[in-house]
Amino acid sequence: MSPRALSERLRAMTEARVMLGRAGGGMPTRAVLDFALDHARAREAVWSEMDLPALRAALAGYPLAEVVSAAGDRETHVRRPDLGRQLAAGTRLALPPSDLVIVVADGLSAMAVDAHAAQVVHALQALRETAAPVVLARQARVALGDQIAARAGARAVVVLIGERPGLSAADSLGAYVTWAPEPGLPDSRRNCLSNIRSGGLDPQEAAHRIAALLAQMAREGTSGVGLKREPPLPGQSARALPGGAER
Amino acid sequence: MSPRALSERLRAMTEARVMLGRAGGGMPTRAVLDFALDHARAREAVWSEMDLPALRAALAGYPLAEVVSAAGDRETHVRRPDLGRQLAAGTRLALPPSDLVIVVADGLSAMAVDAHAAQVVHALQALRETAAPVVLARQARVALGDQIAARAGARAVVVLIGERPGLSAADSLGAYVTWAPEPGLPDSRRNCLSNIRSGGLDPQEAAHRIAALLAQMAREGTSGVGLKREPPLPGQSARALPGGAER
Amino acid sequence: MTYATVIGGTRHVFASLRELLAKASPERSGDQLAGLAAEGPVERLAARIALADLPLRAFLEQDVMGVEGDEVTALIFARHDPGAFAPVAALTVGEFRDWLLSPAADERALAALRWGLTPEMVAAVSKLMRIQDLVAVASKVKVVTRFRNTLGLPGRMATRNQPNHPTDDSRGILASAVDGLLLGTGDAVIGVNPATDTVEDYIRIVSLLEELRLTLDIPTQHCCLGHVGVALEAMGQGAPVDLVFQSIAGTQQANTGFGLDLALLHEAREAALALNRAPAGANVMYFETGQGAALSAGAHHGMDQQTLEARAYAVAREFDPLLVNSVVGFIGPEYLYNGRQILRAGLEDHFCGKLLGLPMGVDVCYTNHADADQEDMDSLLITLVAAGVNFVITVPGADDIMLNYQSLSAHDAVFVRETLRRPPAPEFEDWLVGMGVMDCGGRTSDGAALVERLRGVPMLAAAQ
Amino acid sequence: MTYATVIGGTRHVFASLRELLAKASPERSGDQLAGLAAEGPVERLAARIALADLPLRAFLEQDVMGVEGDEVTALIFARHDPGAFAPVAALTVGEFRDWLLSPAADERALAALRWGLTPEMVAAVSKLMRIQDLVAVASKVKVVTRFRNTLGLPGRMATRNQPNHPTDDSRGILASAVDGLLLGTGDAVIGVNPATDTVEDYIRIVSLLEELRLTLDIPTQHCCLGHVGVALEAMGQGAPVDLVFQSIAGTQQANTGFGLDLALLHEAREAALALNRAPAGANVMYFETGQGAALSAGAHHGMDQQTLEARAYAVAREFDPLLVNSVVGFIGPEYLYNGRQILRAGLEDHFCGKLLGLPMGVDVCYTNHADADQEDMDSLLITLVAAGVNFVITVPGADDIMLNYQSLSAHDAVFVRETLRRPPAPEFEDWLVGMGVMDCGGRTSDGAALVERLRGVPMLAAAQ
Ligand code: B12
Ligand code: B12
Repeated sequence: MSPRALSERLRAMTEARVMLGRAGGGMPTRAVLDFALDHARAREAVWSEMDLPALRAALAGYPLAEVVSAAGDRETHVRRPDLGRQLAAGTRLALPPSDLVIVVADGLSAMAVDAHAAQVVHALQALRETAAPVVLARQARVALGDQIAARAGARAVVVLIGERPGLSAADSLGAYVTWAPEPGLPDSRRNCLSNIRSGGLDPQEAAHRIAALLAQMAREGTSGVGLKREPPLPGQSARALPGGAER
Repeated sequence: MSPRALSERLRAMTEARVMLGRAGGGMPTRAVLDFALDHARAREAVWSEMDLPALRAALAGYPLAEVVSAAGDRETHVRRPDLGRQLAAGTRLALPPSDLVIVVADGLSAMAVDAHAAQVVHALQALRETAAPVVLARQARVALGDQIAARAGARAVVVLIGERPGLSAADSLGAYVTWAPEPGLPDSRRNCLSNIRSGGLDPQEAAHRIAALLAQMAREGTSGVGLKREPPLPGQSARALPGGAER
Repeated sequence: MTYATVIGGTRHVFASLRELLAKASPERSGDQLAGLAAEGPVERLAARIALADLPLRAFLEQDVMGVEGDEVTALIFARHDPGAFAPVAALTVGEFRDWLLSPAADERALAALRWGLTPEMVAAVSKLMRIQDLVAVASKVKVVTRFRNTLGLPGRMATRNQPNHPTDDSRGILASAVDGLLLGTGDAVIGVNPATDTVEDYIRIVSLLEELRLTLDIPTQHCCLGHVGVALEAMGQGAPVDLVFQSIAGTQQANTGFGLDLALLHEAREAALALNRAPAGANVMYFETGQGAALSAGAHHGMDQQTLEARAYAVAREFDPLLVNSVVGFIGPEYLYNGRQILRAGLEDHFCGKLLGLPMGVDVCYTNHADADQEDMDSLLITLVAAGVNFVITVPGADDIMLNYQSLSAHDAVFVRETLRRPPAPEFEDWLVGMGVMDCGGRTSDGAALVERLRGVPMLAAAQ
Repeated sequence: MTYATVIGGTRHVFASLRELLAKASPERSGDQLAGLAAEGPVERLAARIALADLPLRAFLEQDVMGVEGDEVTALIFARHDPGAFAPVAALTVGEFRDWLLSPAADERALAALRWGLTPEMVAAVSKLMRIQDLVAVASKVKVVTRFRNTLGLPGRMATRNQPNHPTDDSRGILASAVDGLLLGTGDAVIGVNPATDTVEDYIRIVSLLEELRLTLDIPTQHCCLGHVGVALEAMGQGAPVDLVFQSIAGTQQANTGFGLDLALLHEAREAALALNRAPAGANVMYFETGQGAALSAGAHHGMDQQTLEARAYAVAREFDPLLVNSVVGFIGPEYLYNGRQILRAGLEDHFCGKLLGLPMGVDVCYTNHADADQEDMDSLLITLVAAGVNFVITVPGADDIMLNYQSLSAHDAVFVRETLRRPPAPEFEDWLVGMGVMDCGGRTSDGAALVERLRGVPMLAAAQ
């Protein structure tokens, strides 16, 4: 195998930044500049805000509400996850009664929400008989969903949230599903699907898995680590905690 | 000479932090903590604001005015010396006609102004026949005095300004004296007396030297590097630029 | 008991040792988030002055955390060796700092002191130390561990080759591992964080790494960083497990959140030793820690994150690990806000771990929501090397495409070898020279022999 | 001529080479103050991308500053050696970075390149380099200079002993100088910044230092950092002047503000050489520079402060100096806002100076209105040592009581010797060992022999 063939082969095997070459002991200028550009983009993703008009238009077909967390602004949101888990003081929320609430939350990447959230919501609603209300939540952490669902009296909540942006993918969406949500629940009471994005988990497929999870949760009356491991969903173990991968 | 005697001798010879001892290759804990405390104080001095009520009371006997520079606040002042040299937009300044204006400016240490400015002003006014108007200037750099004096139509300006605080002395006042001040003058057109503080140049003595400088300037019709070097003031050369000490 | 300092007429009072430690900590977003941080520089300094005057033995007389029945606290007290403590028993925390910097605290004295120190003592003294002090003292400590090679020898630095992949794809993992080998990384371990969490995947991953190791005859060890419980099951099924990994924290409650207790770790270690894959007396455990882990789990019990981190080291040293590293900038800015906080924390972690006798490495890293970049990592790496760090982590191009954060690149390891002149473990160094990855002068080369050998790797050969 | 890059559909245009250089600079308060900085990370990156593609020879075809008749510009063009430039003549700035990092750019190649490079080329490439790169390349450059000892030898670091006093009091200066000697500093120079500015004081100060040197037989040189004009007068009066000092900047106008031109510096150098105080071929000049000096004097002509700084080095190298240092954090936060900016600038200055062939030192320092502290200085010092800095400045306890700023302490030099293992100049090292300040292992000792010898210093003896 020639070094060049090897190089091409390895590059074809992964999206990781393999075989960048080197300038003596350092990275080649080209790789350094590419990296810097990706970093600038990933940082932009963190500080970006949701495109509310576009989301409102895309989700106009469902009962829709909007909330902001107690974090108020982006800087506070990043530093104070505790505030991102609470609704802003004085938040009023009027939702039609429903078994499920879907929360679309900016999390750490509004870009991810702009790119994939509507698609997942549509696919998920299509699998249901009645449309579930959708809540657009800004400066929001996963656990904000518990508060929203509790107010709405829903039996389950799906939080579609922007994952912290990576250098190579800044638009990765996470789905956190919780049965019988109430404020103060630990993360071990949820289940998680991650990496919903192009090149990752497909939005349609994600919606199917969420629906399957919801069905299982309804059968077993719980979610999170308490959920039975059988049958594992294809390619995604339902056993999350403890015993998951680290970090 | 015993090491201990040498140590004491050296310490008596200077206020510098000599003979601190050492912990192996590092500074002893005591010296590290003392240093940190002095640093905290010096930083406080930078960010402190003038005690206006006290200064107003102390200087009540003279025509008094107050201005703020275009820098507006402390953070801007530190980063934008250009703004600290201009009066805030819309500044109105009504002063009685006078040959001299005295500007008391916070500069980089309002503490220095609080501690020594009134004393220098009193001593200086005592050497004059009529009281010169005094302007309290906040977020001010040396060159702000040029603008103030030009507005007041004064022939000379004395700026008493807080010098950047050192670790061992955070209350050091500088006096910058300019003849025929006008906006845009270079620093080479001024003369400077520095280190007015306890342990440095005495305020009374400083006032005498300022008065002497003003008299010489009036005779020669200029200030700064153009001022004749003869006769040098005791302990302080009148020759400032170029040919001064470096930095 | 309360502690107090008077500064400029103001009396600063600290209600407990816990509060004193927290307020003496450098400015840090995690402690602010927890509401434990000093109000400003002056209160912080007051706490440090009080801390400097505190006798070291105060940490033996009081349980700083004060939570009844915590098994980590119990371990700390049970393992404390008064004989080892004797040389410093009479010192205050401030005097202890001076002693650590003095020539009296040489390699031998520091090694003898290990079990005389508690994590709280070590955390306390670190709060009085400047970056320079953390470097100077840590660089005097030698912690050597062994598996298939020898790690921690003075003047050397090892690397973990971290070939993560978002779906644990075998080919993806292999490609990244090979990329790292071609740049000379992997003597500490070739270790994969799995994205999935099944026993089957775990076994597939370690088998893949085992095959790579055997095919290329690499004098190193591998690891799948799955949960210790999964590792136990995999070992039960006969999987080729070199190192058992686990994330650990400094309180029992936080460890419960990680799904573990000390007994489980003991069980796993016994199981790994029983596999007899390494020479007798080898170290078979790998732990990761990180400031903020306990707070993130709501299990910090009012303690500052750095003291908790040191307590995690007390857990680690119970198991004679081959490798321990802090993932310092991984969790995010709510715990360490920017490059400056990450740098300081990384050096503290390294210092505390080393003093407690651990083979400390650091994951020199940051996330995209933190205020940090490659420049900060360069500074941290250079200072850590000066401090004698045992190993660092590298991923292809510094970009972990699975965990969404930036660690070092294998290029950074080349910089360390060539500019800072820290070669890898000797056995691995010989292998690199044999493979043409490194020349005898320590300079990186084209790895011609390795490229040749890679023909023997089925997944690569298949492509041709 | 304009330069442009398209990023994500946006076209970023730069009107001139001057603008391109400024916008490619890292975030820096001084460039923001001057209104030259990039608007944000994306524009900065666009500038860097355009800069990476720029042929190096563009800097020969255009006068970046574009000010008619500037004598610094004229000097730069006059001294450019096309033969020396040949090996890199075909490269772009980005390729030049890669080449600098490559093994081809070894000590010999870099030495041969010196006069082929202009300051603008060096500034340009530095803007594409990470901290790590600045360290890696600078550490390959060796610049050795000599007076009474040999400075700049690989693996060593020298120190300036800076015994300033607010009123130039002889006893105060002496006390601080001795404090530094007892901790082993002063091989680069024992150099006083005078507070006063008369020829009499200048002569008194150098005479004092000369007496100290002779009494203790120190293999080093001394300096009073007065204006070059004062130095000339003092030499005329027969003062014992080892080194002639001057602050310099990168534009003619800024130098005029400092009261000097190239002719004056030539005159001073001739005068110093004529004193024959050093062996033939010795270096007799000492220069200080610092980012922001030109802007502070309103003489920056729309150029970024780092490019101007590199231009100051073109002035310095004309005079074969023994020592050059940037006073990096001295002027204040309006030019370098915080520890991070100071760190980066210090390493850039060192890198640029070294590539241009200068014996670069750095005044590792900050002021109290900057957002910086000792921790930042520790990081800067450690990275500078990794980069092979020729010397740093030390004052008693890190506190300069005359200039109101914090530099390093002599303790920091001890740390460098003992932990980072960089001994001082060999002649001075021998002297330190002879004086009992250092033992043969490089460890700092009580200086018993020096204490004894100090009896011979009248001002100290007088006290007994
Ligand atoms: C950051 C992170 C963490 C942090 C969370 C704390 C923090 N301060 O953010 C830490 C390091 C503590 C962590 C721990 C774990 N994590 Co995690 N984590 C991530 C990561 C890298 C980003 C998450 C994110 O951006 N969230 C969005 C933000 C805006 O929401 P947030 O409210 O701030 O974040 C909350 C959730 O992220 C949640 N969380 C984090 N991890 C997990 C895992 C599960 C299963 C659940 C239900 C919730 C959860 O904790 C946060 C605080 O409440 C993802 C990777 C990814 N691509 O998403 C993996 C990821 C979500 N984690 C994973 C795992 C397995 C775990 C652990 C179970 C590992 C273990 N064995 O100990 C633990 C336990 C989690 C818990 N809180 O109980 C897996 C989940 C796999 C799956 N589909 O089930 C992922 C996808 C990583 C991977 N291996 O690919 N994690
Ligand atoms: C900072 C500083 C500088 C900076 C000023 C730029 C800046 N960004 O601040 C730099 C490094 C450029 C500098 C240069 C010089 N300085 Co100077 N400088 C100082 C220092 C350390 C602090 C000044 C301060 O806090 N000002 C207060 C702030 C709030 O006001 P500002 O408007 O921001 O500052 C202005 C003045 O400070 C003025 N300035 C600075 N130095 C000097 C010197 C003279 C003679 C004059 C008239 C004005 C002047 O320049 C600033 C910008 O306009 C003082 C030491 C001290 N203890 O005060 C020495 C000091 C004032 N400088 C001194 C000297 C000699 C000089 C030089 C003449 C050295 C030389 N030979 O080249 C030059 C020329 C000054 C000029 N601008 O024309 C001497 C003055 C001695 C005397 N009594 O005449 C002092 C006292 C230092 C010492 N040796 O003890 N300086």
